This record gives sequence, C-alpha cells and structure tokens, in this order.
Amino acid sequence: METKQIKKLYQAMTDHGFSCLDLKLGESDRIKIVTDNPVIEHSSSAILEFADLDDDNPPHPTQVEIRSDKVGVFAFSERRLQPGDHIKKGETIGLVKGISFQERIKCSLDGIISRVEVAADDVVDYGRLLFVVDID
Amino acid sequence: METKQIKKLYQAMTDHGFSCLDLKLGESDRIKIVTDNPVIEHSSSAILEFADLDDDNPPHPTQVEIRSDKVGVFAFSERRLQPGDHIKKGETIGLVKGISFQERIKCSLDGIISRVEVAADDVVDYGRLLFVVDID
Amino acid sequence: MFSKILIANRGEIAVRIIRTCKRMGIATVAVYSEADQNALHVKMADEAYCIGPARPDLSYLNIPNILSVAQATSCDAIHPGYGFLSENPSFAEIVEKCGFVFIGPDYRAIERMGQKSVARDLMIRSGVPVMPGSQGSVETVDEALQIARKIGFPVLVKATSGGGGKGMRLVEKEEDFSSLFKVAQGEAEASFGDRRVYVEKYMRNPRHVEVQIIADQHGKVVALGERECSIQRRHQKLIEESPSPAVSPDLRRRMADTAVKAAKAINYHNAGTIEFLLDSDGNFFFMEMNTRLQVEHPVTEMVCNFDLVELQLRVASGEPLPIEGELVEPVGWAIECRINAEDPDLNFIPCPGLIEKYLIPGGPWVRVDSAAYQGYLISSSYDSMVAKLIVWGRTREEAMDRMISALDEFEIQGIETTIPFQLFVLRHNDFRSGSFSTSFVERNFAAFIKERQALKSPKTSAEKAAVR
Amino acid sequence: MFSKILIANRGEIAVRIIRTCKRMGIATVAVYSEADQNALHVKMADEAYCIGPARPDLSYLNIPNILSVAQATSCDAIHPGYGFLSENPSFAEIVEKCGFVFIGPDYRAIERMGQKSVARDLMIRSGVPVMPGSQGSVETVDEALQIARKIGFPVLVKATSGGGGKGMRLVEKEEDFSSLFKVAQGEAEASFGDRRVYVEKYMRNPRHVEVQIIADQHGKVVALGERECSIQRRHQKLIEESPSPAVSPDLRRRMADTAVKAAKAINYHNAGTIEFLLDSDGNFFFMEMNTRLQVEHPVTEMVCNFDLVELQLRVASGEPLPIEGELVEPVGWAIECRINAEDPDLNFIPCPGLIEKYLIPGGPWVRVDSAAYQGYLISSSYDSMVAKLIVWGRTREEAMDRMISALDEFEIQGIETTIPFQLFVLRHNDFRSGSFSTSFVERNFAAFIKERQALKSPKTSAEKAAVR
Repeated sequence: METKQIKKLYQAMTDHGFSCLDLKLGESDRIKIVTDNPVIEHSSSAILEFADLDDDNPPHPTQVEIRSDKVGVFAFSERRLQPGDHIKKGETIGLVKGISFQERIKCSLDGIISRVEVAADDVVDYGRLLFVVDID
Repeated sequence: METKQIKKLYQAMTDHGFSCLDLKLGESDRIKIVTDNPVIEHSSSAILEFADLDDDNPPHPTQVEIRSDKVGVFAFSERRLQPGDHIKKGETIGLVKGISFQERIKCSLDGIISRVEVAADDVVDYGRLLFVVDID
Repeated sequence: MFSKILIANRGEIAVRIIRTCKRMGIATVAVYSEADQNALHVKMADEAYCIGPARPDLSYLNIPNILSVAQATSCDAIHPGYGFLSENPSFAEIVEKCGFVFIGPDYRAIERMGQKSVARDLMIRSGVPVMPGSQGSVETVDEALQIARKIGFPVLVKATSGGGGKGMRLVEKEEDFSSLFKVAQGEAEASFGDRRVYVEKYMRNPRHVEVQIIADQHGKVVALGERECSIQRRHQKLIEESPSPAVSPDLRRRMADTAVKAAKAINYHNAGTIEFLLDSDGNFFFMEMNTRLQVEHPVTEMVCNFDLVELQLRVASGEPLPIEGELVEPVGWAIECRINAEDPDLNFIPCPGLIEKYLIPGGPWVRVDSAAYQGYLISSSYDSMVAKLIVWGRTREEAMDRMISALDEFEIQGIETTIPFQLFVLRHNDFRSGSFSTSFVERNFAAFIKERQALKSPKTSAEKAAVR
Repeated sequence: MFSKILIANRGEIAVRIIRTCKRMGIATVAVYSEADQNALHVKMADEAYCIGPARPDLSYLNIPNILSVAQATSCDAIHPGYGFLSENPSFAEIVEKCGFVFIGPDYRAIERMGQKSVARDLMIRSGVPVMPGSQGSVETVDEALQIARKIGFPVLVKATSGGGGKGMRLVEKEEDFSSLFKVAQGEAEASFGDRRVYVEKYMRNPRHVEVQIIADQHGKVVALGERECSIQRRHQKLIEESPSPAVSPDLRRRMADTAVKAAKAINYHNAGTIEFLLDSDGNFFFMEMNTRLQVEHPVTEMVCNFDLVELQLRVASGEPLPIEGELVEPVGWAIECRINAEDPDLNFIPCPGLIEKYLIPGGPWVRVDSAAYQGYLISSSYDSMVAKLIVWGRTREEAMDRMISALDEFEIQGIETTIPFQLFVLRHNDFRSGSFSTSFVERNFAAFIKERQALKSPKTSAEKAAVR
C-alpha cells in the first residue's frame, strides 16, 4: 500500500464522516486510521498509527507510530536507528525480548525515522510508543 | 424610615456601584441592603434583609426578611400571623425562647406579612428565616 | 527477604499487597490492563507496566507478559493475589521454573487441591472428616446410584475438576438421580473439559465455616482461628466474620487441629483456607481447600493481630513462622462487608460506573480496603467490588453496631451498592442472634425487597400527591 | 444510658463523638457556626443547629445559645469535646444547673485542676511527686528568689491560672530573676486577669509522658497506660505514641499508681490525663491534669482496645467501669500524627484553604479521624487540623514503618500540610531509637530544612537549565 492510497483513504474517511478505519496488511500487520480520539489498538507484532491527531494539530497522515504489543526489554536490531534514517518495509528495526519470546519490530511501509522514543534496554510495555516514522 | 427613602437609597447604591449598605435604626434594629450575594448579618433582635436578591429575579426592595439571631423555641405573640396580616413597626410578632432569655421578634417597619416561614414550637437557630414582610 | 516483587493482580488486593510491601521496604511492580490505567495499584506501586487490553485473558491472565515484566524488572518473587492466576498450578510451576518465588504454596499442592475428588480422597486418608460419599470419581450411573442409596438422599453430584457451583447438581429424590447425574457430567465436560463427577451427601442449611492456616517451609503449621462465611448469595460471600458465633472454644480447637492435620498431609506451605460445612450439632466436614489468600482475610487479621500478607512474604522467602503454638485464639470480634457495585433492589445486578462521590467511614476500629476513589470508574471488565469494610469490636454486638454505623456513614454516589442489603442483614434478628445458615440470603431476600418497597412507597405517594 | 446528647464542638472530635453515639444508638445534636455549614459533623449528626457566626466567642463559646439548643431538642447530656468550653468550670456548672449531664468531671475538679498552683498543692498533699518549687503562689520577688536559690537554677516562673506557656518564664541565672519574675506577673495579669505566679525547678530535656485515666462515679479509677508526647513544637504536639519507649513495665505501674492516686485525691470522675515530666533516670513529676478527652486519645484506644468516648458516656450516665484492675496493659504499639494545614518549610505557618484532592490511606491497622473531605474548605477561623492519622503495630518498629507508608499514601492537594516534617521525624535515628525529649523538634528543625532544600535544589537547577 502506498502513501498516496492512504492519503486518499483518509480523505474519503473525513469526507464521509468516518472516525476509524482498520486495514489488514498481510498476515501480521495492520493499519488503523483514526481521525479523532485515537484508540490504541494493536497488531500481532507492531502497531502503526497516524500520529498527532489531537484537535489542536491538523492531522499529518504521512506519519505513523510504531508501538509494542509485547512486554519485555527493548534492543535495537543491526543498527541503532536515529531520526533521519531510512527504513524499508519489513525491515526489523528493533527487538522486544520477553521471557519466552523475542519479538521483531517491523515497519510495514518504507519510511524515514522521525522520532526514536525508546532506548536500548528500556522495559517496554503493552502499547508503548517506540518510533514515529514519516512514510515516504 | 419610610419605604420611599429606602427605595431611594437602594437606587443610589446601585447607581454608585455599592453592593452593601448597613443602616442602624434606633437602638436594637438595623437594616442591611445588599445588591448581590446577600450575606446574613444580624441585629440584636431580628434581621431585616431585602429578599429575592438573586441574579435571576430583579430585586424587590419592598420586601424584607425577618430572621432570628437567637437560638431557641419559636412562639407566636398575641396573634398567629398569616400571610396578608398587617403588622405595625415595633410590634412583637413572635418570641424565641432560649434557656435564659425570651427574645421578642419585631419588625422595624410597618408592613404586610408576605410569607410565614416558621411554625409554633419550631426549634429556631441562628439566622433562621421567620417571616417575609412586604413593606407598606 | 525479597527486595522486589511483582503483583499479578489488580484492585483492592493489589493495593493491599503493596501496602504491606511498602511498610516492609520491599519494592513493588504493578501490572495493569489498558482499562486500569488510572487504577490505584498503578499509582501506588514503585513501577507499573501495561500488559494488555482489558480482557483478562489478554492481560491479567497473560503469563508470558507478566513473567516478561518480572524478568525485565528483576523481581525476586510474584504474588498472585486471589482470583486470576492465583490457583493456576501451571502458573505457579512456570513462575518457579523461571527462577522466581511464587508467593503461595507449591504448585503440586494447588493442583491436588484443585481437583475436588483428589482433595477429598487425600483428606479421607489423612483422617479429616468429609461428607459421606463416593471414594474418588464414579463412572457409571448405576455405581453412583448405589452410593447415593447408601448415604441417603438428598445428595450432590459434583464435578471432579469443579468449583463455583458449575457441574454440580442437587438430587432430592431417587427417581431424579439418573437424569441429573448426566446433566452434571455434561456440564462438567463443558466447563472443565473433564466429565468425571463424584457423589456426596447433601447437608441442608449448613454453615460455611473456614479455618485460616499459615505454614512455613520448615513443617510448622498454625491455624489463625476460623471465619464464618454463611451469609452468601449464590456462593458469593457478602458478610464474613471471625470468630464464628457457632464455634465454641472446644470446637475451634478441633477444627484447627483438623485444618493443621490437612495442611501437613500435603506438605502445604504459605497461606491457605480449609472450608468446612458445619451442621447444627457441631459436626464439620471438609468441603475444599483454597490455596491462596482469601478476600475475607482481614477479619482474621483484626482478631489475630497478624498481617497475613507479611506472613505470606516471610514464609515464601524461607523464614520460619514467628508464632507460638498451633492455634492463635481470636481477641474480640471482626466483621467484613464486601461492598459491591450491585443493585440489591434489582436482584444484585452489577452496576459499574463512575464514583461521583466517595466518602469512606473512619474512626476507631474501622478499616477500609479499597482501590476506589472519588472520580474512579468501576469497570465492567472485572468484578464489581468497590471496597471491603472491616470493623472490630470487643464483642460481636459491638462489632455489628459499629458496622451498621460505618455502613451508614459510607457515602458512595454515582453507583448503586450492596450497602442497603448489608444493613438489612446486620439488623436482622437471625443474624444478630447468630442463628443462621448458608440459606439466610435466599430465605430473607423477599423480606428485604418488601422492606425496601415499604420505604420507598410513602415517598412515591407523596410525590404523586405533590404532582396533582 | 442517655438517649440524646448535644456535642458542643466541631471538627474531627465532634465527628469522633458522633461515631460512638451512632454505634451506641444515642441520638446526636450538632451545633455549628456559619463558617461550618458544610462541616462533616453537621452532616453526620441526627440534628444540627447554627448557633452563631464564625467567631468562636459568638458560636462555639456561646453558652446561652448552646444550652438553648440542648433544651429545645430535649438533650440529656452535653459532650464538650476538647478545647472550646471543655475545661471551662462555669460551663460545666451551668450545664449541670440547667439539668443536663456534663460529660466530663465535676466542675469543681475542673476548677481546681485549672489553677496550676492549686493543683500542684493538691498533688503534694496527695503524695504525688511534683517538681521542687514554691508551695502555692509567691507574692514577692524576694520570697520567690529565696525559693529559686534553694531549688537551684534554672527555674520556671509560672502563672497560677496559666496554661499553654503564657505567663511562664524560664530563668537561667540569678541576676535575671527579678526582671523575668515581673514580666511573668505582668503577662499573667494580662492573659488571665490574675497576676499570681509560682516558682518551679526547670528540667532540661525532659520527656512529656502522660497517663490516661478513666474514673466512674463509684470510686473506681483505672489507668489506661501512658502516652509519649515529647515530639512537640511550641507546646503543640505533632506525634504521639502509646506506650512510651522510655517507660518500662515497672515505671508504667508506678506512674499509673500515681495517676490513680491523684484522681482519687480529688474524687475525679470521667476521662482525664495526668501529664508528667520524665527525666532520663526514670524520675517523673506532676505537671498538670487535663480534665477532658485529649486530642491524642486514639493511641490509647488502639493499644488498650477500649473506646474512650464510650467509657466517658457510660461513667457520665452513672454506670460502673467495666474494667478489671487499676491498669490496662498496652498490647502492641500505636502512633498518631496530627496532620495540620501548616507549611513546615515556612516554619509551620498555617495555610488554610480548599482541599482539592483528599485520598486517605487505608488497609490494616490504619485509622483516620478527620472531618475533612475532598472539596472541604479548611477555615482560617479555627485550628488548622486536617486529620489525625493513627496506626497500630505489633512492635514500635512495625508501627513506625506503617506510619511512614501511610503518610506517604496520604494524598492532600490544595493545601500544605505537616506530613513532610512527620516523615522526617519518623525516619530520624533519634526517634527510631526512642532516645528523644521535648527538645527534639527545636534541635532538628534546621536539619529538616536543610534536607528539604537539598531535595528541592536539584530540581531547581534542572528547571533553571531548562529555561536557558
């Protein structure tokens, strides 16, 4: 799915008064678009959500939030991401290590890291914001 | 003091932005005129206060409230007053019987009983509303 | 002693555990669901982590997430509270395998006591009196009917893996036996994945009296007196007290001896409760063992002057019990009311919602265990408990009177609560005289409704008159 | 027993008395000033009457209005609480003359104990140890100086009718005696309309330990142990406990015997407190007798398991005391913190105001006596007390630790309170070890301020950094 498509969808949503749209993207990811009072919901591996959707700031549908839906200790993947870094769709950008699992955090879209909201060895809980990504 | 005078005073008060005016009337009575948020204050025998001074109702400066500033059991004087009864300035219109005193309730103006807010044998406490009187 | 523990629970019991940990200088880690972000246990703990959405299976029952938090925050031990994972032997086992201390008994004890017929057989072998009935599960209707005839009707058919009244059927007459036996089997299969059932004598109007025990890992077991829990509605306790008005000092000693014997028989350690049915002649029979802290533990604390959570922590960390003898005699009398967000006028329908005003009673010998506060939203996702109100008195009468005035003082606006019904019970002659059984609520509920309607109708008439 | 009583007080003590009355089925009549229309005691009493404006002399000290309410509402008795009219012998006498029972001692006992030098002489005659000093008042400087020389400096010159530190002067050296004697006389005259003074030996760093007694009208007097009240600031107690860490079982018995002897000497009945100064060698000296319920009575209740207000009501109505022996031995340990709306960082300046958030601690052995609630306005017209927080523990250490965690849990927003200082005291080595005297606060206040500034300064630096 391309950013353009998402923008179009968002436009359609607001035009028709929808406040929430939930899209499955393959097996384990999904995108949720909300236009007001964002409710945190989760995919099985990571959550993408449009950021800055409060009343004061007009929505920027080109940003997504990546949140954890597992609980454990965070570690970066091969590289320690910084704002400005490019990431590829499906690339593992971090790991959440639980007691019996190691969860790969991926972004389901190409993009550029806008904010890094987590540090290595942070205890990450359910719904914790990890990254904000500008979609290409 | 005549009603007319009081009305005039009231007009002067509101014109000049006063919110409260306290007048001594002889030895034991006084009149307090307030234009907003009436504060209950007391004379040594009874309190006269303009009634219905809340924001919703425009003030009727022709009504006064008679309140008790003693604590005890209420009794009517010679006659059991009813709405519509005429009372004379200085007439004893009720009694508050305490443990060591018997307090005469008087009205310092001529008027007509508008409302009787007390029954015989009521336990009357400090500031308790007894009568509302329309001043002649 | 532990330096940091995780509390795998929510609500008042999480708050209760945190309070003792704070006093003892033990750091606490709370876990919470998304529905509990503003919960008191989250505010009070030293650390708190969200472990999932409101649904219990995704959060408070989510073993991987709970253990991941415990590992990530370097906890020594896990306290399961009551409910949720507290009597799940797999959880207790995994906790231990992962290198944490489970603050509770050994998982094998949980497992054995969780299987009702296994527990029953164990008790029989240990010389603990049980209700007459089958030895172990019975397979066929015929076998079961033979036993039922022997012990005499009425009988209960109960699920071997059961609990909470599911897979249980009361059979009054022989002609109903066969069909009800099959119903019980079917329900047991559906509820617990285990169609095995067993047969037991049914006692009419028993009292539910339970003995609190605490055991260390060095073989010492102490009984902390008994609790009277007969005031219950559909197996949900509403009012508990300690001691029981039906238990004499001699009976107390016999029940305590039996409970200690039962605990020793399974090498039990930590806190546990042996539930007995008590008949009007002072005969008591083992019903089940709860292998965790009970909701009603405060009444025991108030008459025994021991902090049960502290004792749990001490014995779990390997310390010996600091108590002389095998029975702590109660001092005075304690009563607890479970104040739930339920409307007693509407058959106790749960009514969660926002607590708009919350003014709790205080003064001497009044204790409130609660996770609620003014502005707190009682969620429909969990149980409807608002607070436990506990009072102590020198005598039962003093405790009852103090409870009445404390209930009266308790101001909760925004939701309906069980307080009116508890006031009714506390003023009822049968309750006051101490002569009641588990059928009290059922027997007196109609009278309560009548009284409530009588209270309301004059006002209603007056209102109608005013409208005319 | 009484069927209805009037409570001539406000705040937490009015609430405290109402609670016991409600439990005992005694109807209550509250009185209140215009400033207290939304007070809790007004809501909780069965009836409530406004008796005047905020000023105490026009309301809570207005004897005709108070008695008129008592008469109009057919009360049997009047409970004066503490402060206000509680130690006013004229009030007690008028109450009695008007046919009500005064819930307190006979007015003659109040009168005699109110005159410090009269009380002192009475105690000497009864064999109660008093600080060495003059027998009765002294008239002239010369006479006084002779006594001062005999007992040795430092000495105290104290007003005969005094109390609360007024008309009292400490004289360290002989050369200051004459001038300070005259200052004390002048202050006594100004404060009490009575220029008489007496001279007493001054003890450096004493402990303030007091014995609670309760006496019936049949000659029985019981001592309910002692209270340690040395943590005080300018004669205002901040933390009290029972028992005292300085009192051994033997010393307790001796102090109790002395207190019972003192009470019997004046045919005392109802509750009373004998205050002693205790030196580091275990010698104790009569200081004064408070002829009323004390603010700190709850710590006695928690270790003796008697409701003092109930006992007051019982003995006032003529019942005999239901207690065996002359001394009730304490069980465990109780501590009270008086939480006031005062800012300890600004030398305890009162800071009345609106309580925006009020979340009180709970759980086992935590008691809160308070008339405050969320949304309550602490008026500047009266004392600044917000709540009394009382905890019990099996040991002093347990009680201290429980108090720390309860203080920590107490959430009061909108006003400053004494909680930070009380936390400082409870963590202080001298307090924890039990070795402290009435000079504790004075000695350690600077250290408290330093600690507070150290706590604040890193934040301040960070804030400054953030601004740059």
